[in-house]
Amino acid sequence: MDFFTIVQLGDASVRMAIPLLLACLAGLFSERAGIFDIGLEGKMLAAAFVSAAVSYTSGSVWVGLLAGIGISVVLAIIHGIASITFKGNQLISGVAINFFAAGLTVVIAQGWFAQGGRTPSLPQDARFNGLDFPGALSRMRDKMQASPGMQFYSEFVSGHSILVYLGLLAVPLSWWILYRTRFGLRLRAVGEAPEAVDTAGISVVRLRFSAVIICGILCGIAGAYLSTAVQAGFTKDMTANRGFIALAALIFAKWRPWYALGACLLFGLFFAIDIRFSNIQLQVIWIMVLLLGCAAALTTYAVRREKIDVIVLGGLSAVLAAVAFTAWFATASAEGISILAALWETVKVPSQLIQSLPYLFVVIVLAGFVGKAIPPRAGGQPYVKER
Amino acid sequence: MSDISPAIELIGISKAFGPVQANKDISIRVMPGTIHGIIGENGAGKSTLMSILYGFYKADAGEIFIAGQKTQIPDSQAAIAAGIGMVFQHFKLVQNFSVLENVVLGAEDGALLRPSLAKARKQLKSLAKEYELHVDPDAIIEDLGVGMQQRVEILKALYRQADILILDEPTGVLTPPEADQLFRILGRLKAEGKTIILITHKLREIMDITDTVSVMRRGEMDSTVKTSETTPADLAERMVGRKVLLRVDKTPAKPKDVVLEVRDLNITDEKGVHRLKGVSFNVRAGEILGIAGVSGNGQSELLEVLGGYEKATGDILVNGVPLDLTGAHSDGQSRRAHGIAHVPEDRQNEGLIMDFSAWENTAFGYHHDPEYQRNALLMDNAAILRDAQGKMDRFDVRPANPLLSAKNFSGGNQQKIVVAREIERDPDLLLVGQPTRGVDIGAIEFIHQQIVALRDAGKAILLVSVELDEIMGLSDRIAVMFDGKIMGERLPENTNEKELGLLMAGVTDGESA
Amino acid sequence: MDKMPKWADVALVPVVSLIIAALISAIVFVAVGQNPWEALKLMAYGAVGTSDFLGYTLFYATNFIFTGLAVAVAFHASLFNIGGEGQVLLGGLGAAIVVLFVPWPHWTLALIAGATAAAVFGALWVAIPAYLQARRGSHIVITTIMFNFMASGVLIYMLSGPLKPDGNMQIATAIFPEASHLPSLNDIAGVFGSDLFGRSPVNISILIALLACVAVWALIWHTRLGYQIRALGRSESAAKYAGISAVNITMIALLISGGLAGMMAVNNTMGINTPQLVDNAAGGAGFIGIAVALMGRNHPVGIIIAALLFGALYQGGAELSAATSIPVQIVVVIQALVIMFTGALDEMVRSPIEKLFIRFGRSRVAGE
Amino acid sequence: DGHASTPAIIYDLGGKFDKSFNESAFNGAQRWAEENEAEFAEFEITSDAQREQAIRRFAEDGNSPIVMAGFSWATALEASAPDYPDTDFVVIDVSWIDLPNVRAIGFKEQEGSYLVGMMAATASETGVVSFVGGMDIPLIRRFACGYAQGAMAANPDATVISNMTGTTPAAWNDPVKGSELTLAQISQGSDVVFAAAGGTGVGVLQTAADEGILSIGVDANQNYLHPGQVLTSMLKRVDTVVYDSFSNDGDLEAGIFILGVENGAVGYSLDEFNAELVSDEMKAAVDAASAEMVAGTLVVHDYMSDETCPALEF
Ligand SMILES: Nc1ncnc2c1ncn2[C@@H]1O[C@H](COP(=O)(O)OP(=O)(O)OP(=O)(O)O)[C@@H](O)[C@H]1O
Ligand SMILES: Nc1ncnc2c1ncn2[C@@H]1O[C@H](COP(=O)(O)OP(=O)(O)OP(=O)(O)O)[C@@H](O)[C@H]1O
Ligand SMILES: [Mg+2]
Ligand SMILES: [Mg+2]
Repeated sequence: MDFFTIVQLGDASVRMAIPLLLACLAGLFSERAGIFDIGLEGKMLAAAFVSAAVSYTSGSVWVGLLAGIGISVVLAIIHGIASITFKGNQLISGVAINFFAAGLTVVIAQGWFAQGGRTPSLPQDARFNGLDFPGALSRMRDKMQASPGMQFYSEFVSGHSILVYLGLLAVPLSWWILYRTRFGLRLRAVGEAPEAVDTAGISVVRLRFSAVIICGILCGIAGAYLSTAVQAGFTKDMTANRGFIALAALIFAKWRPWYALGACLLFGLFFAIDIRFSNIQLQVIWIMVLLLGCAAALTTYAVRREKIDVIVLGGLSAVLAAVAFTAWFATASAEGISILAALWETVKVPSQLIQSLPYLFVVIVLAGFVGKAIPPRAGGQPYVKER
Repeated sequence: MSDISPAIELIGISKAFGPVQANKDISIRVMPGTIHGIIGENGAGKSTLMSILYGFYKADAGEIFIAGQKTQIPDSQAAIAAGIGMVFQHFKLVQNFSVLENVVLGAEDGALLRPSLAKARKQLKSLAKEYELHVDPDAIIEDLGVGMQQRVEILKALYRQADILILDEPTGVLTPPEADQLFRILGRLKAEGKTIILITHKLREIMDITDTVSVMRRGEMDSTVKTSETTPADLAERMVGRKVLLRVDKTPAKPKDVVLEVRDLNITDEKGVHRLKGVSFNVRAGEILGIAGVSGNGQSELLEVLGGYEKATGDILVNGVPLDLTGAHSDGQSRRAHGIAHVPEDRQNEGLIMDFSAWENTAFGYHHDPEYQRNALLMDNAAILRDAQGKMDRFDVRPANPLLSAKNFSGGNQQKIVVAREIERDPDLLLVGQPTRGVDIGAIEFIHQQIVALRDAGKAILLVSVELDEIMGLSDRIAVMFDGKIMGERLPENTNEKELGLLMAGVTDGESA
Repeated sequence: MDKMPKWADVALVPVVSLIIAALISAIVFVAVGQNPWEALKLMAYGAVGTSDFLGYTLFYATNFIFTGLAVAVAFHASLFNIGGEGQVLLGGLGAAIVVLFVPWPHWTLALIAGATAAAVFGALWVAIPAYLQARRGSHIVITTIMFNFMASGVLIYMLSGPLKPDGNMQIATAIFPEASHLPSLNDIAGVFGSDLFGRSPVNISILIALLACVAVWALIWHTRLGYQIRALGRSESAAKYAGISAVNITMIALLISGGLAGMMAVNNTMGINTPQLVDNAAGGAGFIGIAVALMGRNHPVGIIIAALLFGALYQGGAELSAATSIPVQIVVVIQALVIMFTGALDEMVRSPIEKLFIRFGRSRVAGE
Repeated sequence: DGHASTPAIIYDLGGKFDKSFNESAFNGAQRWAEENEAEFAEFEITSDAQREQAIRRFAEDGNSPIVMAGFSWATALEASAPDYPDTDFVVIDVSWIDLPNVRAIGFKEQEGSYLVGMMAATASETGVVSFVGGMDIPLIRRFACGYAQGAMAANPDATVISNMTGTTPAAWNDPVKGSELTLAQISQGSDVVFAAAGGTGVGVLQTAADEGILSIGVDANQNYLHPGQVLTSMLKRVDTVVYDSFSNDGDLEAGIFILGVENGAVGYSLDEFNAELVSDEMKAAVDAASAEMVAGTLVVHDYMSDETCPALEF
């Protein structure tokens, strides 16, 4: 893998990471204030549609961005009304918002543009285009000849849309707000102990609403980024579960801004890999080593624990082992070669597996095998004074 | 004296929680520079009233006057502005914040944090000197003991320049020495002309430090008297509306052979803190062993181990049979199989399922019991219902309607349901935690009688309570726990509150002698 | 006294919520330039207008009964199984495998085997999230969503690889052997010379769905397991005191839930006119199950009613989109509104009603 | 006109406006409607469950002919067509159904792809041309294989890169991935990219335009999308098939028909948008090749005949 490929991989990772990062920070503000929000996905999707639609009709992408943020904030406020004002179940409210956005974007897109639930493609000047830094090469073909430093500068540093740089800027900004301002202190407090905030004479409701509104704004930017910077227009379900992956990244990041950046870049890398190397070849022997290794690890973990662990993890190990051996023997019979020779055969890793990698990793993250994460104490429960 | 206007005057305060009338048309006046006590049964409405004064709850009706001025207190902000500070029964601290951050929270000077924190740090130093309220400003709350946490709460109030300070059952969580220290501080505050309202269940404290005392009963204000003009007995009578029999009448115990034997029990929680440190004791058939101690000294953990939902090391033998303390059989089911019944400390979160109806709750924990099964597959709900009706009648639960869900019964009646369920299993060993917390006197008497009756039926009973007089009244032997250890055993007839109080504070005989 | 009578809780509140949801849907119709009344009539016709339409309504309702029950069982343990979609797909895989590779002599056997396999696969697919929730507290909602994606990955791999008939371009298995085809209700009605259900695929698995309802009802309210599930769902601390193992009950409840979801495959894979497993077999039923369970107050009877309603909505919506320019996604919007109002905004509807009852109750007590 | 009954068209999951296959079918229907001031019924399905339902619905409403775009219709059609003997069905991209009232139409996509492959290789400066497929199915591999053969024919030492967007129907509609794949291919040197990927192609053509390389559209004439930057479009005259079926007066000849260059059913597009991109000699070479195909002297290997490709590794 030559240097330029690596640079490109990094470049693609960043591009894929930004919507995750924005959504992740959105979730961070909301959850730090004690409001769980699995509606990130829906807010992004709605924003993606509205900003594309408005950019197209108004011709100005900035107007589009504002409109996208607007709709996202509206949904955020609905979530707030459900979970703060009416003390409803935050998960259910989030799910509802996701469906609402998924359905309504298509219905309205069809109603307005009659193009099968998508917006028309945006003209060049109704999009966020890459900013070319002074002296940076813009064309892929020029970059390929350029010097490594130049490649890094032109491909990795320069050439992203302004939203990418905004997104990266949002990280230190969020950190500063959370840990260096009065608002941040109160926000963190209300997620841990709303009654303490309340008795300190601060309105829990107002604090939490401002948190979900910030969440809405960030989701709005994330959505607009997808439809007006990455893409030229809205297509149905274009957020493709980024909202949920952002939530996992948030847990992985232990609800901290800088960690969030790291987590999102990691997930971005997964997407980049899926896109760049959709057919990865692997020697059977390595597949065996990997799968059997996991199986062994799981079993050793399980045996020292309770029956349930042995059953579940043992079963899982068995499945993994079974897969490994089927892969092995299948190649052998397919190539019509000896079992041993088959070990050295290279086979294509199913693209479905590679596409599933981010999701798989999310599960591993949530399983806490990569560090235990303690969510804000009051997270997920409404603040109820009187029953 | 009527020319100086009262520091606080509440007129006609009423507050209902859904169906519950917590406060009914309450009026009270508190003079400046005095310590005013409020007493009353659990659930009488004391905390509610004070929470209204502090703006935590909104009153349905009534007026508030601060220093003679009619004052609206829609929220705590307004209360703080009016110079009111409150230390709640359950502290309102952010567990993973530093002391400093907790003090500053809500009283910041500007949008940026740093200056506020610096200022608060200075302030705390001087307050600490002034009132000997020393706390490390950078300590994280969850690492502090309850006593320290209470100091932080007081500091919060003082930092906000409160000159009216409300303390809701401050000594419930304190050892006697800590309590004395607190009262010294209160004395000093009073001397400075601050007004203090003190809610407590302990008549001794009322008599010691208050100037006036108000008695609440069933959400209403019974009376307000000068402390100097009343006696504990008089107050107790006002509190519950009739003569209180201070002692439970019971015949001396006739202990038989050992039923429960606990040897060298140890618990270390996930934080690595030692909750139980080599606890050993035994309980004989036909006797009540009372475990006294300030809450949070390991009694709860002890009950949880015996009840089978906390793991521990050491040995527990019931009728000579060792119990599984760590493995698959260390759960409530197998404990019940060993003839252990358990009235848990927290009925609302453990003993009952509030959303279940009373009849479902009477099978709770015994749902595997053959008598409740119709066949291998199905439960016999009709049988459970019949059984529940019987229990509720025998224990005179009001209303005696098994179809009501548990949350609709009052504290005392909820407790009766639990006690009925556990006692009527006719267990060899009964574990009882805080049997009368949040229960009115009528229910208390009844429940105490049931416990004694079970003892007389030759059963072993382990009683855990933070109420010293309950321990003194019921127990045949008393063990005192402090910091996860048994400090010593006494016989009720030859000990007294003072001695027990010292043990509860960790002062062993040697030192006291 | 309870705050309000039971009937108000189980009937009045959901109905009011539903009405509000309907009103807002009407606004949506207006927004996309449709006369809501016309749309409603079109949908109603599309749902029950002809014997075919009626049949399709029942066919979809069958799906939703299974997924609704799945969500409900988990809800009783206060677990939110949002992974129905994936469990349905895996259930389909299980059914397809046993039906394709075993030559069943008669459809009854195929039905039993297929249903079992579907349930087992569905349950296994939720086993890992369940285990992670029970033992490591990993949030079941997010893990099951992730497993939905992986499920479609697995399915696509199987359908485009091992299970793909040669030269077939569609991502689907071969059509199941004739002997394993389930009789459609129309065939059954045909025996009595009726053509009640037209050529719709509604088939005897609707009876299985109804059986499942009875089974779940018995399980939840008449067995020790159900008792423990509900106890755990209402109060984890109390369950602990009673010696109910949170880990085991969480696992079992979710496995049952996954199994029920998986069994939907019997209807939408084995039951359709050309029985085969296609790539998007679930078609959103897993999610609609959430709305169905919430609306049905997690009670089988309520779930049947809600499932019929959503079946009608789904089928009517399809007809609506065929007759007008409104895309079928309108159904998703309505679904979202139902979830919002019967679920998250329940309190908004409930508390005013409760207040009425309390006031009414007070005055009555005073009267006595 | 004396048309027996209103014709109907049912689109595949990709949706009526996929800027490609379905859209092309729609255009044909549209053209027919305008020329005869007549109505036609149409339906966009959203799940496989609806296929048979849709067919029966139109059949029972007495529509004929009923045109279906996409191979996924095969199963549903085989199941329902026999029930409606006097309804004519036309199914596109299906070359194996043999029923008395079904007209199954396949295309020799390999021929059209061959032609645009030649043009790509000729236009390329780097000698590297690339292909972005939608869903990885034999049909799309047929496109890729023909494209590669054409490129090799024009420039024996040309390199052909081929990527498939995915293995699910979602792959027809993933412009994001389409553009990323294009970027990857450009970085491997490609300067002409051919997208046979439905809606995904939108992203491919967009990125190609942004990056200043040439792109090739598919199915419908997509030259207009980025004037002067789309080299040409591989035409697959789904529209004419629909148009002819609609125009045909109720007595469609049933059977299986494989249409290629000789029927003018596949080819390449030339219009004002790409006029200056297509040099005369390029055009000459391509037309010569077409002529040979018609004459039968040039046979482009069909991937689907044996699931192998002489010019490309999958
Ligand atoms: N937040 C609340 N919601 C509903 N009911 C409440 C609430 N707080 C208190 N209650 C009820 O109001 C009544 C008065 O409660 P309150 O806490 O004021 O009593 P108290 O005198 O403080 O009792 P204790 O001595 O146990 O603290 C009780 O019936 C209690 O159950
Ligand atoms: N935390 C609570 N939430 C809601 N309602 C409560 C709560 N605690 C008590 N109640 C209600 O308040 C009423 C009185 O409760 P409380 O425990 O104060 O009774 P009480 O006055 O102490 O009577 P008893 O002497 O029987 O305990 C009960 O009907 C109960 O339903
Ligand atoms: Mg109180
Ligand atoms: Mg009480």
